[in-house]
Amino acid sequence: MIDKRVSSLTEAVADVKDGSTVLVSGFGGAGSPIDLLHALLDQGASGLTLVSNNAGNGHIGMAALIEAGRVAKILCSFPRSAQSQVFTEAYRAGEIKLEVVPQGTLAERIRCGGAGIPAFYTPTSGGTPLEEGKEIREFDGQRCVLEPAIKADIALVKAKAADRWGNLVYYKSARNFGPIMCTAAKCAIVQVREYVELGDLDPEHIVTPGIYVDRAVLVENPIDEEKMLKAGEHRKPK
Amino acid sequence: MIDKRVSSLTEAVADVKDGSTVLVSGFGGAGSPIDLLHALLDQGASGLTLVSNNAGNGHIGMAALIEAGRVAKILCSFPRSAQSQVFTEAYRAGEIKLEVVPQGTLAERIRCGGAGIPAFYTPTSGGTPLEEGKEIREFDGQRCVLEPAIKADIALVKAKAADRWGNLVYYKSARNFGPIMCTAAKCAIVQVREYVELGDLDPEHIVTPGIYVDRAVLVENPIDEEKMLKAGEHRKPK
Amino acid sequence: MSEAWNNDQIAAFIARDIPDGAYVNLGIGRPEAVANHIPADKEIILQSENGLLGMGGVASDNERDMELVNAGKKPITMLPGGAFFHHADSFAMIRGGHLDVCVLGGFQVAANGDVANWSTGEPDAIPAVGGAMDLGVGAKQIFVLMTHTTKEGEPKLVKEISYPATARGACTRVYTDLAVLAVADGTFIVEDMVDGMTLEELQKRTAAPLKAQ
Amino acid sequence: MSEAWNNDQIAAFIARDIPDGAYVNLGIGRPEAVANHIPADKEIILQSENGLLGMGGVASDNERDMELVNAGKKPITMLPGGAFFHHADSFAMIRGGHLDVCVLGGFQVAANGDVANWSTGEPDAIPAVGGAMDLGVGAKQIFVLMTHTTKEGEPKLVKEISYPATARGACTRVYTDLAVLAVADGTFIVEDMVDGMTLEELQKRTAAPLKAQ
Repeated sequence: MIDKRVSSLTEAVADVKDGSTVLVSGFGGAGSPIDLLHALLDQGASGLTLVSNNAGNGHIGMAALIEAGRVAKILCSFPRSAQSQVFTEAYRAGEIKLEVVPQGTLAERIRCGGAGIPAFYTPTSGGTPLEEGKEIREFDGQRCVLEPAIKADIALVKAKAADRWGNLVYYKSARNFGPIMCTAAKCAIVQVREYVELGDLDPEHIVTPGIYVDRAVLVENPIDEEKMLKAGEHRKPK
Repeated sequence: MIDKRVSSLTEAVADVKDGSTVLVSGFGGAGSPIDLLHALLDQGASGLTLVSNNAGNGHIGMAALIEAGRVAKILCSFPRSAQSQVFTEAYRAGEIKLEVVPQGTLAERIRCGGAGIPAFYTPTSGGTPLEEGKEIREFDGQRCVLEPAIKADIALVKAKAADRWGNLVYYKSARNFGPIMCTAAKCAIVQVREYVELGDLDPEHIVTPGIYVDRAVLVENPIDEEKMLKAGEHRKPK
Repeated sequence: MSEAWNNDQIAAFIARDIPDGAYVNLGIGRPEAVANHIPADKEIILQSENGLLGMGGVASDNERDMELVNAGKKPITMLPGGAFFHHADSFAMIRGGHLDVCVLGGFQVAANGDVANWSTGEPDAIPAVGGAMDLGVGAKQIFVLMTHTTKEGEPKLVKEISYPATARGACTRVYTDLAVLAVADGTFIVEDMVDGMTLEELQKRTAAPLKAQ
Repeated sequence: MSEAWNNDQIAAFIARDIPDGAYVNLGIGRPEAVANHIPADKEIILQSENGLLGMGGVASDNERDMELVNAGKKPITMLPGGAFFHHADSFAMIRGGHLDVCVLGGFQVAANGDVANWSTGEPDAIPAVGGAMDLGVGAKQIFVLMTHTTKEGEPKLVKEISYPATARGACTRVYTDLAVLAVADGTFIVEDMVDGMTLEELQKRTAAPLKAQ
């Protein structure tokens, strides 16, 4: 019998290896798997490459991983925010590498990683400094760059509900990178606020079919990122 | 006020021009916009390039267009079926050109047409006769071919329901090519069985956002392809 | 030699060899029979390239809905937990390596895993490939279900395919009416044969060297 | 010359110039104000690159939901008819040319339509591009909303951008605190100016030739 549900956050991330590439869903606080990130912090894997839209806020989530020295590199579209000091300091100190990728190119590279497309041409970043080092080609007079797929070892994703097959639905703008990240990782680990019975999700409404999900873990009351940030909480490895 | 709804099939296809490239949804009978195809047959446009998974059955829908001499070329993955004699005869008589495209490559080429990706590499068809004439490149030891996006003038699509913004939901396996075809055409024309009020479709469940739809037309009782085929009906231009 | 296995018997062998929890696509035609032989103690999730995951069996007359069909365009049902998605998403699933097994019909399989199943290469044939090439490169394992020889007795297991390729180096197992074979390291390894068949007899019907397990 | 226009006034001009029924993305920061000035007789559908179409206004305190945010990560609402989708679908919409207008903030705009809005090119700056480059190549029209000059009085409308490009030849209209300009055929064409401003005075604040309408 297929059952993707695991009993704890600890179990969900137990086998993440040093040096793994980890996709992290979320756009700002919406859809950020903070609980899974903290489980990973406690688990101890290091030398990680993170792929996410941002680079973490305050001293929690991705920022806590960076602060604990676990992150060797980050690929993101926008590492700068009002509360991204942890990343900024690590970057200026040369402790972390950064690859800035336009947001749509980042999304498409991840989708292609899951879709078996090794590379694609896009007009985005053509004629800009971000085209440097990339293969350039014109299509219909438009300057395009060749972009490679992103594949990962792990995806950490936050969704609304899962059934035992791992079928997922999301919640409002927390959907963002979740669906594509589940497809591009060898092991997609999803925290959900709710388990539902097989068949409760309408087949017309499932956003991520269970084939893309390896583990689902119930977090009924996920960490409220905004509240933690306001409280100035520093999350350290346990 | 945005209102994508038009009052008749005739109005929906009134301005299709000779020589247009037309995407046609459907996989077998599921999702085939037969009513729109017959409206196009009556409208009279010729020299069409059709893009669809199949090449029509019996003497209705795409087969009726081919039989009336309106189709110059067809791109599809599987033009052969128990009832594809109209296409077969036109092809053998040299009256219609054929480009056979692997089904997944066809789908991805259409998606890329809608997504602003001019071309992508895929392992599909690498090392087979269908790679002929295409640019070949190895990625991670895998032989890949470069495939161009497909963009079209018109998409003819069948969906379940639309609101006045053109938001769409589909019905079971009739979804197939519809969502991607709506994105890749300058003018996406959709026949639906039902109109719903704006706001009746849950934003979590909308499959095709209205931005991709230009015209929706109500066809409450669409043509039953199977019944017409069994009856051996020959649809001729009116 | 006793009688050759019929398609249902072959399909049952395949169903036996597919692991519990596997995601599987069954090609149109002969492979469809595998769905009828999945043991009750296994949960195997069937994908259909027209946008279905969690496909059930063939629809009964009162379930019949021509807008719910499989890749062979036959009306089918869905299991609880099933999902619908569009064609680009479906082939992202296929091409992206998410299916554990795809069972294809075949014209020829070569000892290096090359599969030919879409065209006999006759000059007047209407070419038609469907999703076979995508499945061939995408699924983690390709099982081929076919007769061991053509109607004319020509071997279909060969050193090199002479028909146009569907996918190169893709086939991992072959199930014929006479034998079950693994394809590994450029060789056919015989795992099972119909009762009374000897390796020597099977070799006579096969155009590539066979190896005993 | 009378006072420069404030951001709300500029935003109102933009809202006036966006046609009824348009699909529009508003960049983070200054452009967000355009949403507050859409005339009641126009239906304009706002897209947000984090997967929303049919965005409403900023959420009130009791509507506030941090899982429903815009690209600027502010809590917002949705209109009836709105839809959610994932990031790859959102940027397919953007890159695929489906948005009629995108309003971007800007550091510099050149007379050939080149836009710089993501980096001042300072060597120690943390590079961060977000979705600006995708929007720059994707939307049918790019409107840039910015001050006419920098705080130090340096012109931001230039012959050639000196800051790193966001997109080439993309900008079609510029709305500043001093003027409204079309960008066409490699020239800035002045359509409107603040009261009392002359073309000559505006030219002094602009590092590319201006043309009267």
